[in-house]
Amino acid sequence: MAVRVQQEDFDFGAEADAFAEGRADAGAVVTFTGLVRDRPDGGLREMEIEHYPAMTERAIAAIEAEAVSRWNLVDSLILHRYGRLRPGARIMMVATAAPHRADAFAAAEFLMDYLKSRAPFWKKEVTDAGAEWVAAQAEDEAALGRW
Amino acid sequence: MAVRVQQEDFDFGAEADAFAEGRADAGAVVTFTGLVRDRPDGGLREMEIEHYPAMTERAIAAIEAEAVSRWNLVDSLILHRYGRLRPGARIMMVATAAPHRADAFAAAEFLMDYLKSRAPFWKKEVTDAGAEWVAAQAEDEAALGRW
Amino acid sequence: MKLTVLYFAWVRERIGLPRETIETDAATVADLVEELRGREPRYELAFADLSALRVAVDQELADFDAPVRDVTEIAFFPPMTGG
Amino acid sequence: MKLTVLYFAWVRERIGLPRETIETDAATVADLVEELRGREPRYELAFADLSALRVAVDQELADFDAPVRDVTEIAFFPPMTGG
Repeated sequence: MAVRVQQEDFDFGAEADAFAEGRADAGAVVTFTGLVRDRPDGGLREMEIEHYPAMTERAIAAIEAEAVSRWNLVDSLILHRYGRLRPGARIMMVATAAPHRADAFAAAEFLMDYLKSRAPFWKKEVTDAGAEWVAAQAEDEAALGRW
Repeated sequence: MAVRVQQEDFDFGAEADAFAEGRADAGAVVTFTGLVRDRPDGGLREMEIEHYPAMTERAIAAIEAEAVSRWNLVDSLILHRYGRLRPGARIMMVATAAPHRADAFAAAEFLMDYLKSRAPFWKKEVTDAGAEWVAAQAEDEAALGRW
Repeated sequence: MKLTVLYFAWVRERIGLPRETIETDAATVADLVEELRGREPRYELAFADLSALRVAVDQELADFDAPVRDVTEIAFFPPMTGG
Repeated sequence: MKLTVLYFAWVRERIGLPRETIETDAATVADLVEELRGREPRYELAFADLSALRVAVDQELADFDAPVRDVTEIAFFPPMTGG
């Protein structure tokens, strides 16, 4: 189990590989990676991610502990960046390893749903026209209801 | 969209990285990796994966086409090995990229459910006590019902 | 009519060969299975329980009542266990 | 009682500072919000719609009726948008 919150970029392939490597106890490894999505008009200059440092790691660790208590996992990893990111840049990743694929998938989706709405990060989109805070989506809040 | 069926090992990290790299159109990338899981008693010597070469790629391509028609995906990758594999070795991976995470997750789970029960692969476990074909699980067949 | 018939996994092991060419007048896959069953005990054993078997006709999954006319390749195997 | 109060995202921008120390006798978070609203228009603007705000008390998500007694840090921010 690991949680990292950092400004620096991370090497998705190397992280995914190290996480999955030689897990004879697992069988199933799921990763999710979130990238900075450009606006449909291609006009995104950058995305700024603000966070609440004193709260972030403990909030994520609590979400992870909940996942571990619900599913049969052998490991998990949560990595989230903050700062100013370009379109296409990596924002975050989660990885789950489990004996069975259903657990690995469910835990990864649960982690994503909770990170999205319960970890103290806020995104701001900067375009040539100005900057705008990303609004929370009703569907993201609704997604929590399924767990 | 890509399908590869091969005997050789693959570099999960490099594949995952190349798949996710710079996708300003995607936002969400999900990967699943299946590894050879050891038996609870640690007695698995190897897993042999047999397949039906003339049918495999077209069966997988049909499953992939179905996923593309159901979800808003910008790309997908399916890679499956055959031959003799050690515990912990990589068997296969799928990757999906989508503008929204719900599509990326659903498509990856759909691909896994169908690959499991509709692509012509058969697993045999070899232990010191002998060799045994892995039986299909009722839950794997049942999983298809949700799509 | 000449057909290539393929066997995979334990079907292949029970019959003792991976493929063979068969001359048949079977109308459906089920008819072909009946014919094969009558050949030798190893075929009877392999085809003892059709519910444990799957069939592909020209590399597409099919039912046992699928017609065999104009077909070039039929494969028998247990339920798949990939992924 | 002395409290550290933090603001994030557009709450920080509207109030114009990321944190401040506040001397208060508020019993609940809602009381503290009322106090802040009365200070200056920029606070009134930031706290205009409580349904658009979230609060953390000592780094745990809390409700607006949470007690403030023995608390050292309260943070106000919009709904999170991580992931």
